[in-house]
Amino acid sequence: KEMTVRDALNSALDEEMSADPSVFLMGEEVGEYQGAYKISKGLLDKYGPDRVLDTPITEAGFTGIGVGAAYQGLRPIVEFMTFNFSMQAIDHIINSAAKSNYMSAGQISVPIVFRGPNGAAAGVGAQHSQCYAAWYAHVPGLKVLTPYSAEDARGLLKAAIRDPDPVIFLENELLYGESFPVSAEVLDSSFCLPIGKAKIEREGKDVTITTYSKMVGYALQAAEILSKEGISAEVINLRSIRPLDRAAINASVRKTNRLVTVEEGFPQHGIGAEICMSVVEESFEYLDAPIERIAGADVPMPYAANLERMAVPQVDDIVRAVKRVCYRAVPMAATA
Amino acid sequence: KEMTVRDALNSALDEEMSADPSVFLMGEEVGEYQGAYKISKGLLDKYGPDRVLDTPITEAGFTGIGVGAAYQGLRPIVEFMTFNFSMQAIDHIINSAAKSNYMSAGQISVPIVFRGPNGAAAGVGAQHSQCYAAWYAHVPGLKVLTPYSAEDARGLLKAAIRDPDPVIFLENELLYGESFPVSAEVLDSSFCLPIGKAKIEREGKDVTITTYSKMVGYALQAAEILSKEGISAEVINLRSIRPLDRAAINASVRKTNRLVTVEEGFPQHGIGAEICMSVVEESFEYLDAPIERIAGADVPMPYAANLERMAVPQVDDIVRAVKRVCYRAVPMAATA
Amino acid sequence: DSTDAITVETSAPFKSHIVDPPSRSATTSARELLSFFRDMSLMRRAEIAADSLYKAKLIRGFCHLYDGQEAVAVGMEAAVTRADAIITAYRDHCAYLARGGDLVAAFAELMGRRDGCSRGKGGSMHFYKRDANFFGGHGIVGAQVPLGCGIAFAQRYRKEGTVTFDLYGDGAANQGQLFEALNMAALWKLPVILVCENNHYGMGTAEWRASKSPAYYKRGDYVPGLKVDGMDVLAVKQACKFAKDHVLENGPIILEMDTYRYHGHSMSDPGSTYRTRGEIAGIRQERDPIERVRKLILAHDFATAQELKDMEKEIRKQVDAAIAKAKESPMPDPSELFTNVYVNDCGLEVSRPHLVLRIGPRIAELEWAKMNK
Amino acid sequence: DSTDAITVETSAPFKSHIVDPPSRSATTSARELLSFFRDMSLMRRAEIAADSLYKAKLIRGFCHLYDGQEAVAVGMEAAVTRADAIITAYRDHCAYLARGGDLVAAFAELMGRRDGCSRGKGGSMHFYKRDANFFGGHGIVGAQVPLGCGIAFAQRYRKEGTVTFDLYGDGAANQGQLFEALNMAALWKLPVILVCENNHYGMGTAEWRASKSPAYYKRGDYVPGLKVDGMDVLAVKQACKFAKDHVLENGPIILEMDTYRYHGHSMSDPGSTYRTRGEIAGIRQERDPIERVRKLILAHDFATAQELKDMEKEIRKQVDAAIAKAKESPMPDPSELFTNVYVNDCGLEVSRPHLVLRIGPRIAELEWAKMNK
Ligand SMILES: Cc1ncc(C[n+]2csc(CCOP(=O)(O)OP(=O)(O)O)c2C)c(N)n1
Ligand SMILES: Cc1ncc(C[n+]2csc(CCOP(=O)(O)OP(=O)(O)O)c2C)c(N)n1
Ligand SMILES: [Mg+2]
Ligand SMILES: [Mg+2]
Repeated sequence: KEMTVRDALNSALDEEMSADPSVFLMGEEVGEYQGAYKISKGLLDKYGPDRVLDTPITEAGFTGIGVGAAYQGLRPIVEFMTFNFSMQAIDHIINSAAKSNYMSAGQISVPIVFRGPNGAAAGVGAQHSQCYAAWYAHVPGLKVLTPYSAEDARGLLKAAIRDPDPVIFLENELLYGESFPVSAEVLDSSFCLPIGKAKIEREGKDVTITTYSKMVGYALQAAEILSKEGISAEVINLRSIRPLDRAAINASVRKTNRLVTVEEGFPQHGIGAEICMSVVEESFEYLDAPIERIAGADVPMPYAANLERMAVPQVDDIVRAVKRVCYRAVPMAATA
Repeated sequence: KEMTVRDALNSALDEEMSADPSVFLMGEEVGEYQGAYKISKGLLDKYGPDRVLDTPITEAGFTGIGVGAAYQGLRPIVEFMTFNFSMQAIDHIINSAAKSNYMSAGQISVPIVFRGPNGAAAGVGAQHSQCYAAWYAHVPGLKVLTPYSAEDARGLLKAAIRDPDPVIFLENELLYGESFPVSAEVLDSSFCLPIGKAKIEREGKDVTITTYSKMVGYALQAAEILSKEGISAEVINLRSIRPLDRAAINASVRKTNRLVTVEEGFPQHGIGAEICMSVVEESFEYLDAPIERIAGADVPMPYAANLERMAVPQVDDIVRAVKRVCYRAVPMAATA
Repeated sequence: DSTDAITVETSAPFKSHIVDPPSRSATTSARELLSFFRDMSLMRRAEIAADSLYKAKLIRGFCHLYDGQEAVAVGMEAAVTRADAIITAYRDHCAYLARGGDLVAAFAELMGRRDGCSRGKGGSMHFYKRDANFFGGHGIVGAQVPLGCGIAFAQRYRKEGTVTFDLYGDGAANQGQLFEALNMAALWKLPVILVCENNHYGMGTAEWRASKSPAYYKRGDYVPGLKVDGMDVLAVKQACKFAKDHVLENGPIILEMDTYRYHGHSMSDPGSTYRTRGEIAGIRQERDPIERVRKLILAHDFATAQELKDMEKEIRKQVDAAIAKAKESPMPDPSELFTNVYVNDCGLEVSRPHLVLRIGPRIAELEWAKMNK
Repeated sequence: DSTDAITVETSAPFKSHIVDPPSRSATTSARELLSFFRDMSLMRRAEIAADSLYKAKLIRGFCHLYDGQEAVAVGMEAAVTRADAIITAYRDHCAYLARGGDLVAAFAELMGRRDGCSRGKGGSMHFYKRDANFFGGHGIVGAQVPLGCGIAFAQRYRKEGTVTFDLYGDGAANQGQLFEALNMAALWKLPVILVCENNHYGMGTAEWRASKSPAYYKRGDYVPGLKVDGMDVLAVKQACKFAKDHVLENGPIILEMDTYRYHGHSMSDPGSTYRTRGEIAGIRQERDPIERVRKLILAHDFATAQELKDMEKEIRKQVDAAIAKAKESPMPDPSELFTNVYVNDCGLEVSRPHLVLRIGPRIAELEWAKMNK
């Protein structure tokens, strides 16, 4: 059976709202409009306006309200139309949500989920394309999840809603319409994935590729191409950026001895940098080649199609990087 | 001659305001109160209320106003009482300031400085102690400066004010009262430091320590202790986190073959991670030992003195880390 | 002659909040009315053409059309000079045109081409015209409000005697940063006019569902306000003239423009799930800003119906020609990816080996493809 | 007996904004007045003791004292039950005490000890008492306002019939998030009372320098408000009772409490550069909340002057004893550094080798030092 990421998210919301009356959804256009990207389709009808709340365009205010409701023990799901708008509310995410359990020595826990599309969409320009994975994963007190497939989307969203701590749930607009095969187990309403565990999407022995969200698909395509050239790449879907599954990453690198990190966000202080550090900290002596980082270009996202394509990693960038770490690089200008 | 960091900042503000009538200062308590930390002492008297503006406690609003004024060609200096409060205004820093020159293809430049104390002070708890260096340095379009000494403070603040782009200027409250020797050159009103260049504070040959802000002092103390044990440490004061002086870092590591990174902020996606990545990218084959990262603890800042002390790096942590990368580590529990 | 002053009553009296409203009698002329007709018709046509270009996949991403609201941009422009500043949100094509923006540059930007007003790097939401004091084109709801106050701050700082028109929507009107900026604007007497373009919906949310009090002209509390028929270009002009004088003297004022967007919010919104087709048709019928001016022109015999039709045909040709020209504009040069990140990059460019490794070959490829085409 | 009702006029009539104000006649009793006297005196004494502890370097960082404002905390508490919620900013010691907080836990927290109400991890600005619905203790100006609306959201969601008192200062009153939250609170009829503790200064900034309109009870525009003498505990109680009923029925209301802080903003502020000593002395003389109650008690013969003096002596002893006890409380255990970051850390603890390498030895040292002490 196949399922789109959109349906995976929608069904996870539906099931968790049905299972726990303290779960509610708030955000812009989540109700009557059925969600700007239709993730919350049907939920207003089913759960009514007390549990599916259309908010004004006031992120700081409604995020603060969500966090306050979580202080009181409700389980809010706050949708940002895109994560770019979470910057208006970021003080509440960091100072009001992430730090409260610590400051109160465990008195005020904050079981809340912040979710919405993150990172580059298509043609939406500099203010609507930023990836916030590295920022949020920098901060203790938060958990940061980055689903790729329908299975990830269902299992991780359910885990996030059930989790007692604040969770940042970073979706990808371009994946919403993508279909993935799903097993009966994944479709079961009890299905849930563990937070903090990566998934080996494809086993390999020559090189490890770590990535998350949409880039998992690109890495898998690259691995397919590379396999035809005799390079066996192991693709790790991180699923969780915080906690980061250092054990899985290091185990893979100890096997393959080579690493390429792939991310769509800005490079400096990004996901790749942290993974590099964690491998240097734990598996330095296993590395047979320098680690390669593939990241978004270090520029605001341009609108023009050709520039945008250069600004985000492409499959052939991954292929080339893998060849470089495997010392099979071809000269720069003459690549396929 | 000696000068405190406070006086260095104050004199830099004074000189640049005197040199350029388009420079003005705005923020909470910068005027009549002379600054919450007295950095702007005397400026209201000297330049009047049109150029030294006390704002209400509305960071989003006054930051937006500052950025708008910069669009029009003024050179605002926006003081955050501490950078923790910049989160209320971060959308303007990122989306309105950092990205405008790019989105407008160079029509709207944004010559603005955001400054104030950053990171841990003493005993101010979780909401008032965060280091924002890694966050801001993640974002293209921004420059991020981190002065340590009075020379840094003067030279970099003057550079920031004269710079045509948005600059994040991260001070440290605990350094304000510290005195440093200053040369006549530094005291000259034409003095200015280049943005993007690190400073080798102490030369050495066995190991490189990279750090910034208050931790530079700790690293120098550690280097002193280490020198007595026969280890010669080179201490790099980064001064600028973005652009990061990769050339200086890599040149030093190619000489010493060993690296310890030190930062006060949270570890994940931090400064150390990026430096590690950049050394692995450029100087992998020169490394004789895994890179060690010393960072703030991965927890919100606790209030209690003993916990706080553990949460931020101490001199002996640096000493121990250097010994580890020089393979001179002593067993864990029995350290000096 | 065509510049002779005539007096026309605005559609309705202005409603006001803690200020005496201006008179309903607006002064205009044949020449002005004809230019209003031409400018608004051009905007209308350009937006409809953008709709088609979007459907033909020549415009990507978001695209927020302004048809229905033309009287606001045009009436405002008639009241000010280009030394005064304007800033708005993402629904910015017509604000750009009103400031004298080039039609080819507008379409080229929409299609991401090198002759675009932001050289293809900004896109639909990020039009600017710095030389005419048009400051964009902002994608974050509400953000432009403090930015506009900052522009006014600079105007006052430099004692320019100019003002800023700071546009935002009914949805944006609830944003906290607006209240923060307004307080400072009032404390510092900034010459800023907050123009709330109330088109009655923020995306799919009707004003009353988003605002406990949708009386936006009163929402400044201690700041005066006027409610203006934003479908009547003369009322807009009258209010903007009044407001400009007011703010130079007294600091900020709010103008709520009662207007309407015919299209959906952006291209993915059919615009008909949260409002009835009847509602849209009724407004077109009774309040359309272009038809209002057409009637005035005809009533005063400033032109014949046929002459106006001809003008519209002319405009259509002009728009088509601009599009054809814009389509010929090439994509931006690949090197543009890295320009304009900074005015002065302080050596950052050379310190990004990972990007050279990744993007370098692709730029090389593109150069090669260009040479072989 | 001591619970017999008496009627007392509040110091002044309530000023009101779009709502009929409650009556000036407040009901109280000997018992209540004596408890007000006791509670406020205890708070006063505790804050003065905190001042000394700070000067003795036993309290670190910031420390915001509440003396002068006691009538707000105490009067509010008298109007509600512990099922109702309270949230405030960093000036939170007395809000905690009013909620039944333990004096030893308060001082232990101020000194960063393990018996502190946040086990020493929160500090002066981050007191909580979850079991009495006291939600802190927030350091970011204005942030507690939407948070409090969220608590009220949960109360309404669960149909609890309880309300939230959401406290903020005159400086915070300009924060945009307040206006955002208030709009939603009004749209959703949340049972929240916004209590603006107007002590007339936000740090060194007088209200009129920070607010174009310092009439904070009117700043809700479409939300009703009352202005209350915040130095008159009976007026506070009267207003809070009224407000609680109001919000359960109608949604939010704003109560502006006209009050005063005797100390500087925090410990580094002498509190005398931006206001005159005469101003402070005048308020102490004429409006002190404790003296007002003392006079009432004496006027009604509910106690003698000497009995009240004895009570104060008693309180002083109680505070000293609490401090002595708090001083004995040890520092938190080093392991506390890593607890409470998460409720469920999903294995994060084990994946931080750099921290084990760095902090591990220091924890080991501390353990060793403990064992050898
Ligand atoms: C802070 C923020 N939140 C959400 C969005 C998504 N968004 C874009 S436009 C819009 C509706 C704005 O409505 P209004 O202010 O009435 O302006 P209009 O589109 O009607 O011109 C929304 C929710 C955004 N761009 N920025
Ligand atoms: C967002 C933010 N900006 C600035 C500060 C620094 N600060 C702490 S308290 C304060 C003054 C607040 O005044 P007011 O709201 O009147 O409360 P009061 O201290 O008088 O009780 C300021 C500026 C802060 N904590 N948070
Ligand atoms: Mg609208
Ligand atoms: Mg105050």
